[in-house]
Amino acid sequence: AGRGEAKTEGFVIGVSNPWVGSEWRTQMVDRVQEVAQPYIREGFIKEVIVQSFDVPLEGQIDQIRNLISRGANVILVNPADANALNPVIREATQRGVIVIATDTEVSSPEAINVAIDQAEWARISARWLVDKLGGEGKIVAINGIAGHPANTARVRGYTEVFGDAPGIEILNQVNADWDNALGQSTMQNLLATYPDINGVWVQDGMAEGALRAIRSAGRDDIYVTGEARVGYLNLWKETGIDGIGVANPPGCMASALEVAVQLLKGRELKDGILSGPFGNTIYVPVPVVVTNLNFDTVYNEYKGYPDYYSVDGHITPAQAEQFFK
Amino acid sequence: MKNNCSAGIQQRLAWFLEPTVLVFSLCLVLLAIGQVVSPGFAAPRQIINMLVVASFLGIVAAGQSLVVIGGKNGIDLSVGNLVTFGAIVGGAMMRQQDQRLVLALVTVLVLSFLVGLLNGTGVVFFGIPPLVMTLGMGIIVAATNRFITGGVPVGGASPLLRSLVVGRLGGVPGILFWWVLIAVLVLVLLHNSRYGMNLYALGSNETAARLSGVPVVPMRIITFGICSLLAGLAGFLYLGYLGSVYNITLGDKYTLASVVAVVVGGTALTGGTGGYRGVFFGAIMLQLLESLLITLRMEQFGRNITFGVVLLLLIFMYGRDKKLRM
Amino acid sequence: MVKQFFSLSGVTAGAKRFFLKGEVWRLSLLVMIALAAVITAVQPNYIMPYNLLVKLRTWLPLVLAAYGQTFVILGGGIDLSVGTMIALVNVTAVEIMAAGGFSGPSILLGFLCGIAAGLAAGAVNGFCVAYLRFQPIITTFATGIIWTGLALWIRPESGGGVPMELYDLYSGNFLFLPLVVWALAALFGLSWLLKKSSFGVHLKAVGGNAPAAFETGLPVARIRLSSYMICSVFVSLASFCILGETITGNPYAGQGYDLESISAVALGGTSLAGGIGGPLGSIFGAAILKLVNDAIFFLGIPVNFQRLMQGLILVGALAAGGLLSKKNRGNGKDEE
Amino acid sequence: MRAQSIKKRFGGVTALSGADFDLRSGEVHVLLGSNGCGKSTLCKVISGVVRPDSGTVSVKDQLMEDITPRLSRERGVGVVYQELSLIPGLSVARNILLGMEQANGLGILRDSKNGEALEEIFSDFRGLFPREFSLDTLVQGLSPDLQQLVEIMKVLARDPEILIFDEPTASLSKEQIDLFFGILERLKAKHKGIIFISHKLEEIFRVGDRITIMRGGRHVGCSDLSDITRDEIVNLMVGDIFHSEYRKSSPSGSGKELLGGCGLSGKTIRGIDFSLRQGEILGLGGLQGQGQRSFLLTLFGVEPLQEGQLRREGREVSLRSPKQAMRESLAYISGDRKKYGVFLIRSILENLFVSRVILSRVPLFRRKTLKESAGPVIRDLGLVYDTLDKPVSTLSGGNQQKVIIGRWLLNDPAVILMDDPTKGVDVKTKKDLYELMERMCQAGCSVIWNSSDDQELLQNADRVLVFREGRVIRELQGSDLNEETLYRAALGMDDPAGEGR
Ligand SMILES: Nc1ncnc2c1ncn2[C@@H]1O[C@H](COP(=O)(O)OP(=O)(O)OP(=O)(O)O)[C@@H](O)[C@H]1O
Ligand SMILES: Nc1ncnc2c1ncn2[C@@H]1O[C@H](COP(=O)(O)OP(=O)(O)OP(=O)(O)O)[C@@H](O)[C@H]1O
Ligand SMILES: [Mg+2]
Ligand SMILES: [Mg+2]
Repeated sequence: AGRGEAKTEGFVIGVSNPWVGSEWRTQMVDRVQEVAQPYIREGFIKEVIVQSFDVPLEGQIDQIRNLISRGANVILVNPADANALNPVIREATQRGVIVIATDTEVSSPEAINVAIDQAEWARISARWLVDKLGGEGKIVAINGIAGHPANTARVRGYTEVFGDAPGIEILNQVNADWDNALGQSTMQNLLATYPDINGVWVQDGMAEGALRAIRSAGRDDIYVTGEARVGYLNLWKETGIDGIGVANPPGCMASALEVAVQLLKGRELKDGILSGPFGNTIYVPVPVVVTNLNFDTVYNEYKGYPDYYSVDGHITPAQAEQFFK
Repeated sequence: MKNNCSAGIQQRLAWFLEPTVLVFSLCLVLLAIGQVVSPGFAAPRQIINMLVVASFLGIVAAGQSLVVIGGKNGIDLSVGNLVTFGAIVGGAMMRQQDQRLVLALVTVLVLSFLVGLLNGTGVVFFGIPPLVMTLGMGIIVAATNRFITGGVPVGGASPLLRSLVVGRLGGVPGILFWWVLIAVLVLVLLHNSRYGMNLYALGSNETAARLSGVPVVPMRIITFGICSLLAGLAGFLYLGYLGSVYNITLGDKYTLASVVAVVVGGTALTGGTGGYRGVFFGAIMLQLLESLLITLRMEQFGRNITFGVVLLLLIFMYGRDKKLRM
Repeated sequence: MVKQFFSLSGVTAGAKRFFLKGEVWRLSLLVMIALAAVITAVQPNYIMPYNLLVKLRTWLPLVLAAYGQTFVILGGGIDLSVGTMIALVNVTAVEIMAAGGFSGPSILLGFLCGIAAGLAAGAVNGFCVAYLRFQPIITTFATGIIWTGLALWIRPESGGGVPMELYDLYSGNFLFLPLVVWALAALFGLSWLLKKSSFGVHLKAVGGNAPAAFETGLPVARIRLSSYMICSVFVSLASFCILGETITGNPYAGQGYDLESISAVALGGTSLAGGIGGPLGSIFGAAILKLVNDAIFFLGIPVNFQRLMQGLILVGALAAGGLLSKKNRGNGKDEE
Repeated sequence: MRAQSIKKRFGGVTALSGADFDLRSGEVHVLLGSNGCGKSTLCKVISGVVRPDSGTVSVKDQLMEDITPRLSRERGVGVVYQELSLIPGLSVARNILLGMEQANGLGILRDSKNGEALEEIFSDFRGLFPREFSLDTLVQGLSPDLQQLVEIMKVLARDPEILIFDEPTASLSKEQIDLFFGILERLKAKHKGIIFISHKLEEIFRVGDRITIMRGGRHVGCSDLSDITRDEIVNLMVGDIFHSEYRKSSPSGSGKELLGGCGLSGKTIRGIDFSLRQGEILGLGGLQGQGQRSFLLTLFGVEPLQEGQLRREGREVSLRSPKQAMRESLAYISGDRKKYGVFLIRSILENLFVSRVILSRVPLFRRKTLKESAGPVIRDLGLVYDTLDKPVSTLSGGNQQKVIIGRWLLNDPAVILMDDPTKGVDVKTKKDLYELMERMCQAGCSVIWNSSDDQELLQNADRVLVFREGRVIRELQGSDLNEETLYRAALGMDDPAGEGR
């Protein structure tokens, strides 16, 4: 499956996604295929092969090996773990395949990460919450899956912010596994246990559940962080809260594709553009932060979309070129 | 005299070890512990909250208990996916419109019943063990969830459905009324109907049941059908609780939880015994335990270990097989 | 009747007889070959030595888990804690290795402690099922929750800084042949030995009719306990394979292995009721599960159909196996 | 061997209340007693399958403590259990040697040595097995009598000092029984001690040396068989005087045909014609396993009818399931109650009503109403029970059988199909059953009665159809109803056209 030296078009793009449980992932895969269309039309890209399946860690390794077998020139992965893919990434790069990880960062020096900064992402809404509470109050946090790298980064982010605000007390932190229903029942539990909550830091689909629980308990004095998803925006509209939604864009993989295109064209990265914990990450900006200031614009833009749809964004080819010499 | 007395105590002890009573007492104990550790845990409002969360599991477990009672290693591991199926299909059919509610409900019930019939067919006519048959069917249903909707669910609960589920009557959410109604129906079905008598007979001795006129094949197939139907219904009601579907694995957690509720409720996995009374409280007990562990601010690992150990203790009480040496 | 039907004529008759008569694992082998042929037809480099080797490496954990699961199922039990046991072994091993800075001896010690943890877990399962007579499905589900708890306690999140050398070890050669090839050969050899051993007979007796085995004087409880412990050894080895592949200590490693290993055992022709079958078929069963995934991918089936196909093929294969064993038992079985 | 004051309770049921028993070497010691008197339990205590509440067992004056099957085997006790202890999924060879295979240090079987041992045991039995039989056949494919023989071989393979046979002859044919008794004689000559349980008195007098009679979980008498008469034995067993001789009063077969068939063929039956008149008992005779059961199961809609027509009161009917047969007022009572009849863990009430509820027009019922309506039938049967809500497993075997009969009586059957209903049933319960059937016939029912006990058949039936290889080869009636003609017919000795191949 070696790549001819002179190859300048007809590249094969592989996509590896190890979890299909949420619509966020569906949107991610759809979006990357959409963004590839112009390149396919002009023949630069031959095809996009998708491996999208619920698999454990070593299953994703198998996915990547299958993509290598199918002759992929670039493999875009949403990794299930930061370190576990390193051996197979080495296998791939040794055979001349470019590997780009998105959403979660991998530690492999042979790969490039294209992602938003999850810790910073969490800081934005945490800062907002501190602000709204005037630096004073009792809060709870509802988190995703314990031990998941994105979750860890986010917890790190908000812990920093809340730690810097001496008036904020975190009463309890519970994992609700990024599950809307679990978020709802967990919030119910927390409300009953701590009658004096002032704020909730919560994210993803769980935010919708938590907000519902708070509203049905008749507590409109609690500030809740949220998620830039259509379902949440609808609820926001309906309840008229003072909220925040930070977009976690499924388009990150499309951004990765744009970076890949530049690499395939033979361009070299600018010095110093790589950063992050492993020194191999290109951070792309958080596309949108929804607050009451810009709510109506965003709401109108996404009004027709289904509930699960995330407010999205990805870098343009021009933006991608900025990362290169 | 003395003999009489000890016999009386023995009888009372036996009564206490009766799964239903034991599980119910355990519920009270958990509530008491919760109340002590964190005042407000046993407040009526909080109890109702927990019952609401338990109700979906309770409904799924009702179907599961039928399949288990039917014996021959009966178990249904597709229920979780059917819950999702019920929510997704319900939402897609209803599209938030009240006038489509009935149509959506009927569609969900019919389709999930059909899935159950397929499960039963595989088990009865192809001799596939229920465990793997329903596991495979679960994969198919999960795939269908994706396929029907293109991976992106549309629509959501209509206002009427929402108020039927979360709307309150005298402070009690609608879902609890539905659960009690379903519980009564299941109890009558099990203990006062031809179906129930046939099912218990089937579960305790299939050959004898056939020779007594029990229509073995239809019974098995229909039992899987009812189980799936209840799972689909639970999913539909869950949609009312959630408002919209966001995640195509939302029902997964009910698969094994329903089996646990059945066992905790005193229905042996070997079939032919038990009933819904214990399972009803079993579902509540599981929810109480989970809430309590969260309230205790126990870390994830501690919650897991405690939960597992409690389960083992309950199995020790009555989830045991007969002795080989009598 | 079945015999006559299949012995139509010529050379094919022999093959038909081999695959469709007798033990079900032969049918599994046939399905496995057919799937591999289909994939090779669309992707000729699929059976290239390099690719095959790489494939074997990704399959070996499931093969091992299914192999171990077979012992438990043959003995009339079932183990739903296989997946979480993999995690427990994984984090135990990694933690010990990390404490010793991944030096040679510490790696060895890590493997030993991992196996010890697995054996302990298997012993708990076996003790509960065999001596306390807990119902296996629900018991191993409960202990599985505990194993996850312990794994999370030892290592709350994945990582551990395992060096690449471990991967090189797993993917490397041993006495001129890749390690996986040796492992596979050992499994085939063991299957043959089990068939010839008194332990194999006793295990099937216990699974086939425990009261009768007890009345005959077999140490029923001890045999069932050992079936769980043997299973845990293979599961530990599976865990090490995953560790070699992912070089990560991961408290969620092995997710899904419990149900998948059971499916593999069923596909391999072992009766889930116990007493009939053998671990040989489970090797093929596990391979079938993996091949189905690959076939779907290499045939270019759209993403949304992939899982549907997977489910349909799984149920179809089970149904075929079920029908076949029904037919093969056909004539004599009517007394039941 | 000696067992002293053994006591054992199962929940509320007392199985043994201080049983004593002793066995000398070189004797056949018969254990006799009515159903549920604890014979099997006593055997299981000796072999360690059941742990007694109190009492001791000693072998060769050595006390055995905390007996397990393993220990008792090591001490030289071998048991043929009433319910057999075979592994269905293993071959005959593996079953016979189970637990005593020769293996090398690694646990690998030594096939040649094991083969020799097998040949030695099997040589005696070869004649009783079909020619194409191989020791590698799975046990699950064998008929009950062959399974019973395999079980006997299994015990002989262990070469024990003490052998216990719990109703081994219940499912054996005459030929097989003869061989078995031959083996018993040889064992006796080798000074082995043998315990033999059977409900058939002729057998007892044929092979027994001594007899211990049990009642209500304890022994009530022990004597040399040469010093005791049949009537004395029966008196001891049941505790009051009655005659075991019984004869159905004159055939009342005057009425119309209730059930009839011509050219009935199924899985193992071929071209059977018959006609059953109201009030008559039609017996099915012949050697064991010649299609009698298959015939009954075909009539009851369990096995498919491949050819031929079935008439019910003149109408042509097709019965494809037991439910349809029940609708036509047929009932099926099997002697193998554990397997074919009883729902052990369910209540007596449910066991009684399961079939009635299936036929009732309304699918719902109240338990109280059911209990009330059970009264007359229970009284009729003389059922002894605590409450109807207790599981049926708390009843003794005979009472369990009564519950099954009650299940069918509740349906007002017109034709009762009985498949060896007295298998392993004691003399008193047997007599109750005979009388009940006679009453049923007088009330307008008819009975088709398959029995492995020729005596019983001749006593009860008005006519007997003799089966051989799935066909009816003779019909016996009136003066032909005697043991000799029945035996000759069964063996095909007067097969008219020499058709019996
Ligand atoms: N496992 C058990 N659980 C409950 N009761 C039992 C059990 N085994 C036997 N019994 C009861 O103990 C009593 C004696 O039973 P046992 O089987 O020893 O009788 P038996 O003399 O062998 O009768 P049969 O002639 O029918 O074989 C009966 O009342 C029976 O119902
Ligand atoms: N409970 C049952 N359900 C279905 N089929 C049965 C049942 N019991 C027996 N059979 C059928 O009966 C057949 C064996 O009965 P067969 O015709 O040999 O009667 P038999 O000779 O009177 O009995 P036996 O072989 O026990 O002496 C089997 O082929 C089996 O199909
Ligand atoms: Mg007996
Ligand atoms: Mg008995």
